[in-house]
Amino acid sequence: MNAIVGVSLLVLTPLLPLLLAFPALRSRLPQPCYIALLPAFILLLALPQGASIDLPWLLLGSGLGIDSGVGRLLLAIAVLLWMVAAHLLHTAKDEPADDRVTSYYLLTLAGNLGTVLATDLVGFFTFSTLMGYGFYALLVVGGDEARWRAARTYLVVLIVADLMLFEAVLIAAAAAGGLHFEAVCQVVSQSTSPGLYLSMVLVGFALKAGIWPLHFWLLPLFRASRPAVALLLGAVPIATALLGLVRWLPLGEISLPMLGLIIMGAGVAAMLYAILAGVRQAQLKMLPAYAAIFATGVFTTAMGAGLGDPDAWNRYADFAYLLIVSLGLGVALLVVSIGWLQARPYSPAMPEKQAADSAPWFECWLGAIARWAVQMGVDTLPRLRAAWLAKVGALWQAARAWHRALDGGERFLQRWVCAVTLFLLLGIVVVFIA
Amino acid sequence: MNWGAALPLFVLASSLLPGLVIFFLPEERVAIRSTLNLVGAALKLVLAGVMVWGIFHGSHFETRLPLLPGLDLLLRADPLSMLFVGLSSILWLVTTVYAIGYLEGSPNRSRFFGFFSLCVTATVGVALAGNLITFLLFYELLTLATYPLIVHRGTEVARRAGRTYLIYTVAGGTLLLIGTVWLYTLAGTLEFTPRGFLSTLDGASSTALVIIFVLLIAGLGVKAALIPLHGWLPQAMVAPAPVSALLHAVAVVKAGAFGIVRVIYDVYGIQFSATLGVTLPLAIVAAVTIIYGSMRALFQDDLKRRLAFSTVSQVAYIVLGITIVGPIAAVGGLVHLVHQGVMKITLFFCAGNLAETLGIHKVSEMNGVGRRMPWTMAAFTIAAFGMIGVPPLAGFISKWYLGLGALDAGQGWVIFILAGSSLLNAGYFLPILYAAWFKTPADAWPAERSFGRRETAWALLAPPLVTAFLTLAVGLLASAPFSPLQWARFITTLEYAE
Amino acid sequence: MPDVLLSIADIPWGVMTIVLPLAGAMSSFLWPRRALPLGLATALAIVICVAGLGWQLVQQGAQRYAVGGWGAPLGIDLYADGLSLLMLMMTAVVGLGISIYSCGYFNLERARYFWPLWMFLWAALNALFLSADIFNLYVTLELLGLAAVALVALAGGADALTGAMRYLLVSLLGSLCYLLGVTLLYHSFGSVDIAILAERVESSPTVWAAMGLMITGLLLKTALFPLHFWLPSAHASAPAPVSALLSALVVKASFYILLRLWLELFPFASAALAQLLGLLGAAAVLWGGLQALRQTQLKMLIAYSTVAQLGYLFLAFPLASITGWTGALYVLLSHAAAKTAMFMAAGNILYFGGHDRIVDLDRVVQHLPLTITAFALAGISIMGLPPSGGFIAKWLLLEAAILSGQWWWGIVLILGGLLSAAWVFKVVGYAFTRSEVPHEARAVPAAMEWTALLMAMVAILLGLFVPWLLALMEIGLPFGGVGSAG
Amino acid sequence: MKKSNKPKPITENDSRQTQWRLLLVVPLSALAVGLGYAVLSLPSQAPGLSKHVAAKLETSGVSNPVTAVLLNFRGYDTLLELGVLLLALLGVWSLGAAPKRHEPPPGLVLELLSRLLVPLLILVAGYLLWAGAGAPGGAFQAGSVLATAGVLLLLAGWRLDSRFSGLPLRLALVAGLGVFLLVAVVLILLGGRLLEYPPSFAGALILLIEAAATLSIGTALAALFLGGRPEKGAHR
Amino acid sequence: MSPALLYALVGVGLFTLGLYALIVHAHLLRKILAINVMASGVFLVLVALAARTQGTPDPVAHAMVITGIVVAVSATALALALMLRVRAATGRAELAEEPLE
Repeated sequence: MNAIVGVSLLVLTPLLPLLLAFPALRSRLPQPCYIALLPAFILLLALPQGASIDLPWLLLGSGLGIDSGVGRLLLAIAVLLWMVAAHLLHTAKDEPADDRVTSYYLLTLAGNLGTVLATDLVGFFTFSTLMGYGFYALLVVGGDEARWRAARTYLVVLIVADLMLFEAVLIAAAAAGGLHFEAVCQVVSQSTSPGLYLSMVLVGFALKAGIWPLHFWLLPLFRASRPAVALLLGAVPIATALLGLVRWLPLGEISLPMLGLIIMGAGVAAMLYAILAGVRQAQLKMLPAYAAIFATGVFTTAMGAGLGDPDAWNRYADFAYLLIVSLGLGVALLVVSIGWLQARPYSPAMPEKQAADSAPWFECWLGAIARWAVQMGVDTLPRLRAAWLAKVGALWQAARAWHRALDGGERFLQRWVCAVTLFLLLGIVVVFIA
Repeated sequence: MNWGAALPLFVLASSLLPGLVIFFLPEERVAIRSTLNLVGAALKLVLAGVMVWGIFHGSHFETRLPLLPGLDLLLRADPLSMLFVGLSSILWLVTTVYAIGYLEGSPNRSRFFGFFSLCVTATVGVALAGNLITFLLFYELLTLATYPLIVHRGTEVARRAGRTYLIYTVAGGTLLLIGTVWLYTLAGTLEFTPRGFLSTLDGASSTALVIIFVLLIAGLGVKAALIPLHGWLPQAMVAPAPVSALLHAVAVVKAGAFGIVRVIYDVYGIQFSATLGVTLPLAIVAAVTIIYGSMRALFQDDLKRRLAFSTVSQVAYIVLGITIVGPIAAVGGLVHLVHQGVMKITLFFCAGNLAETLGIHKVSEMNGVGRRMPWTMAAFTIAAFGMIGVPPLAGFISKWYLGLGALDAGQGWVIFILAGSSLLNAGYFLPILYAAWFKTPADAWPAERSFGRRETAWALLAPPLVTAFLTLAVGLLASAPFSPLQWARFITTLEYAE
Repeated sequence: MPDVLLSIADIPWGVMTIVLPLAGAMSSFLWPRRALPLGLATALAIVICVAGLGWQLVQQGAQRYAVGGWGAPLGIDLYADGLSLLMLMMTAVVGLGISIYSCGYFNLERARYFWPLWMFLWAALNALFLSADIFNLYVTLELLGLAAVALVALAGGADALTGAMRYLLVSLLGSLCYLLGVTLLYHSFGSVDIAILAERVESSPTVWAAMGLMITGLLLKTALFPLHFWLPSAHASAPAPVSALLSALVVKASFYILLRLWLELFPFASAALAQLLGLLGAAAVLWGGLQALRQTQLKMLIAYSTVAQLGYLFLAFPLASITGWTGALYVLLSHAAAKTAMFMAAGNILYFGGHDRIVDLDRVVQHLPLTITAFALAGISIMGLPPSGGFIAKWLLLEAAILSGQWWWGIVLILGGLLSAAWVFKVVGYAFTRSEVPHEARAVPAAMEWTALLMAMVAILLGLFVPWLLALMEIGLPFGGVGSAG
Repeated sequence: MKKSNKPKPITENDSRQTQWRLLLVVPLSALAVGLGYAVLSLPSQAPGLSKHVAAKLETSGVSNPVTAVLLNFRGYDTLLELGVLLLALLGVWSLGAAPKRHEPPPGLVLELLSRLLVPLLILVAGYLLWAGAGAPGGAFQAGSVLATAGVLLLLAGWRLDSRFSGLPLRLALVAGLGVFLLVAVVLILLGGRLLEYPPSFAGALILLIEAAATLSIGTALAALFLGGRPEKGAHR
Repeated sequence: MSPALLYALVGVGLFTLGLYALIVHAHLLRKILAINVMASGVFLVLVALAARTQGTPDPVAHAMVITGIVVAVSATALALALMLRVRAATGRAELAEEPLE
């Protein structure tokens, strides 16, 4: 009995939001955003001991699960945050949430809950992608130019990061038979050259989490997005990315002092940067961003330490989760408080300059690709093909000389004298050849 | 009577006979024509299902008619062929519904549907062909039956496109013919046999075999739109949307790709072709095609042309998957045969809807179309994400296996090809979605037709939704029994069973 | 008189195929008003007789029939084996089609002469395919030539008359050369019976000269490049049914004689000669294809494609294998059906729109779907795409070429196929262009459209019943060797 | 159909052809030499068929070997050849009506001469036909003599009466081939082969066929002389 | 050299001469005559060589010649009639030297 309930709840947790995301399915419901959270809520209350389900037919053999400890904690935080966000969404004076916003909200929600519950790489990857694109939509919808620009940057980051993670998953799967976190972590930690996998995972999630120095997309987003989204921003991509790091990396099993040092260095630098920039930052509204960067810096340091010294990690592993949780909470509080402090309505119109200089080098990079593509793609080959076609297709319209030759030949043949002479010659040839 | 021998013929007849009847139907007998089409399509689907079931339980379906002394007209259903038969019969049903709605009230419909059915017949024939000459026969039939559909509109552009198509395909068919005859004179048989029938030949004629391989692949590559033989495909997009959808996205290009699979697996045998050293060059060609097609797609403003170039790039995945010698990559390639078909047909359906309903042909005209036609664009979005390879959609599964197989076969470079192409796919699909969903619509659409409450005619709306759902389903349920993935696994186990 | 009534088994069907058309010719000449029914009845009867002969051959194998009971060398023998049977069947099928087609095509004035002439021509063809006597072959050749010329002239008009005149002179020249050859052979071996000659003949200057004369004469009549100069004008200017039977049957008759002589009388002919014939054939394929591609008139185009197709026949000579001969024979058969269909289609188009300018075709073709379908199907066979007789022929020839190691003939084959594909689609493409209604239009009788389509179907079906036809062809092993053309 | 009807200036034509003549002589003489060599290399003793003919002559029904070969041994050739003749006439007729030529009314001499000669010629023809059985002669000779009579009449301005220019004329033309064919078929029906005369009847049959053939040949040649289909009712 | 061969050679000569005339003359009447000359040449060869048998000359050859003559006569008649029509239609008794397009 209990198992069935657990399983159904597990499945419903991501599925219900997903279904409700379709306008047709929720048109009758009063508060879809809250209803969508119900299964997760019940899951938290009803199943203290946790539950898990294996779905071999799903994707490449996937599964969902929640353990009594960290998993519940994370889920609880997620639910909390999403509730707040839902509240903000609906009470926002300046931008009332229309139908589409709700849909995107629910999509993102489904993705996020899924990531929390996922027990294998592909599942996690799938849900995080869903979350990513949903969140992108949430960012963009009904926004202005500045927000679009910021969102586009985020999108590029998302794609690149996903690609890297995809490679990582592939490598892992190629090495390990299964795709469950434990199996993968084990295999990676045992493998002689985990470098590629590790770097892919690190860079991918660092991008997603906006860990310094890959934070460039974070600021414009915070600057451009409305409170609710800003709140989610902290919770959804960043926290999930950090969670991903914890889940994907064989922390506590592998010891890489050098890499650990580097990462720790990065973390420290991140913290310093966050403090300095945050202090210099006049805009109250931007504080959460720097707070987030700071927090990620802290986390990175810890993780670096963990990579350097597994035992330490094993000892303090839970703190990592706490850190994630607190990050989510902290950012959330900040955002809320600021939103409350700011009596004046949120002004969507941002100074264009800031938006402009926040335009990252990614766009130039894309542009470079594009130009190169134009060079090789559009110019060379089609021209060749066109020339070839012209040769083949318009052979008979074009080649006058041929026409004259053929005409001449035929007239020559039709002239009786020549014809019969040919005949005669042929006859002689045949006579003497035989 | 012997069902095993009759079923393949029935599968062919289920589209051939309606087609022939339809040719002689007067233009205005819409009802009869539609019923004929649908009944035929449904029948074919059922028969295909029966055969899949039968094969899975180890029964054989084979029809033999003497064609030449020593050469038979051989129709045989093996797992690989059923993969293609299943795909084309499902999509034929969907597309028929779509075409009926799409061509409502346009001239020369009897001609159109007649040739349409012939095309499907030819495609199924290609799928069921049990030896190279039968394959060749249906392959050429496909060329002939497609030409009228390309020039159906009768405009000057259409005729030019048709001419290009013919120049390419007839030339390709000729190469194929030469290769086939040569092969026959060398091997004395043309019958497809698992793991090939050439490996038993003496190695003395290996150069000849390589040349023949090149001939065959060149002949097939034309339809598979491998670089540099892809020129006809973008031009062929002048055809009506159902044609582009079923034929150029699925039947024709797939016939080429399928043929390549056949040649590599059942004529040469994967191991033997690997020892001949022909697979790597082909893989490189495929890789180049993948990248190049995406590159070109980036810069097309015409929606259908953009899709066409993405077809060029996507179909090469199949070839790539085969030519990375290894069972896992093979699964990826084979399953992409189905997945790409489902996704791409959805995209073309949606493009057709936009053109029919709002007169939209260019990407630049699509701003905010998502609000006007949410269902259509939802389907489009799903398919597009699938193409990019976003989990859990169909494309993800294919890419997953391709990548995994590449690693497994120790050809890491493929990973980067995949990554690059995904990036490019995102590059040319996401702007469309962005424009469709988030940009503010233009004040007036180019040429809007009103369909009352619905965003467009149901016959136009249902097919893309169905195929979009399939896109999702084959991805999500990839590991379920009888999913394309499982079937592809089944095939590769046969080919790689040593 | 022992038994007045004959049992079906020993009715001399072969003889009937000669006697009937002669009777038909005379009766339709005597009663011109009833020419049409008489002609049709005869045509049907002939078809039946050919079927009977086929059955007889299948039952009893190749047959020799001594006319007048004397037998060679004194008398004349008729000989029927698989080869001649196939030719007779081809003639019967095409002839029936043309007979039906002509019902709608000719007005009364022309019909009263068309039918007797056509019956004479048919009689000549049957007699030719059955004859085993080279002098008798000469007589049939003349009968054939005169009938053909008269039929061409039937169209009237300067072009037709000039074409006919040129054709007449050519055919007379050709048959005179042939006759001189016959003379030399007769006087050196004292017989004109092919079988007997085959036993006695051995290589000598006289035989060479005879062979040279006969082959050149027949080449001239077969219009092998560069001796095709007379063919396009004659075939293009004749009435459509006549063009059809000229292209489909008449040129094939002289080729048939050539084949027979080559196979039976001149086994010692040097390889160089075979290569020369092959070379000319290749030239014909390419030249005819190119010329066809640049014609502006439909019938002219079709006529040039005939030149090209005749070239294929001669590619078999250098290959000199059973497969090769079978391939050539298959070209011959499928081309007969396809070309008939094409000329019929062209005839319909002319009949309907009053012109056959290719560029203005669209306004006509739109209204004749059956006709253009027939043209397209025939085109498929002509360019050798599957499934069609043309494809089988191409396949066999290609196989023979590769087997004999002379792959270059295969390349010629391929190029020819591409050329014909080019012109076929050049024409068919017009079926799909939108166009306005033609100003002058004449309703085409359904019979004419359907016969065209049926002939095209025959050309296609030829590709699906190969084994049966090959089995027929192997009756009496005309190509020697052990049957199977695999 | 663009076709230039204007005849070329003769001189240019000739000059073009003179070059050809020079070119032609060489191959032509080569051909002549080749053929001559071939003829000369024939065996001096002909392996002809005279012995066979002589052997079978008495069963052929006639005593003149040529006639025997023509109408019996190789009668099939002759049958077809009568067909050729009829065919040629058909062809000429199919070209259109005979061209009207209006020559001056023939002089008295031609008038009388024709009245005198025609019966004589017919008589000669009859004799030749009869003699053909045993001596040189036969249907063709007789037929041509008959034809000369016809031609003479035509020259003298006689035309066939419209009553006879229809079916009767055609019957006369067909008679030769018709009778020949009839005999052949009847022989088959009687259980023999094509043209296999029973020896007892051979002579009579051959004579019958020859008579019909003579009539047809004569009429056909005369009609050919007209150069076209006889137009109706021109009777003097 | 026996008279038979001599006649035969003359026949060959006639044949060649006729061919020459056929080639060089444009006028149709001359071409037709040339054909006739060639024909007579062939018949001469045919009948002359028949005299090489001892005793009666070979009757078969004679029969062939008679047949041939009749055929030639018929053909000539048709050719002449045709020539007249050509002349009436084109205004000259020559064959068009240009291809009929």
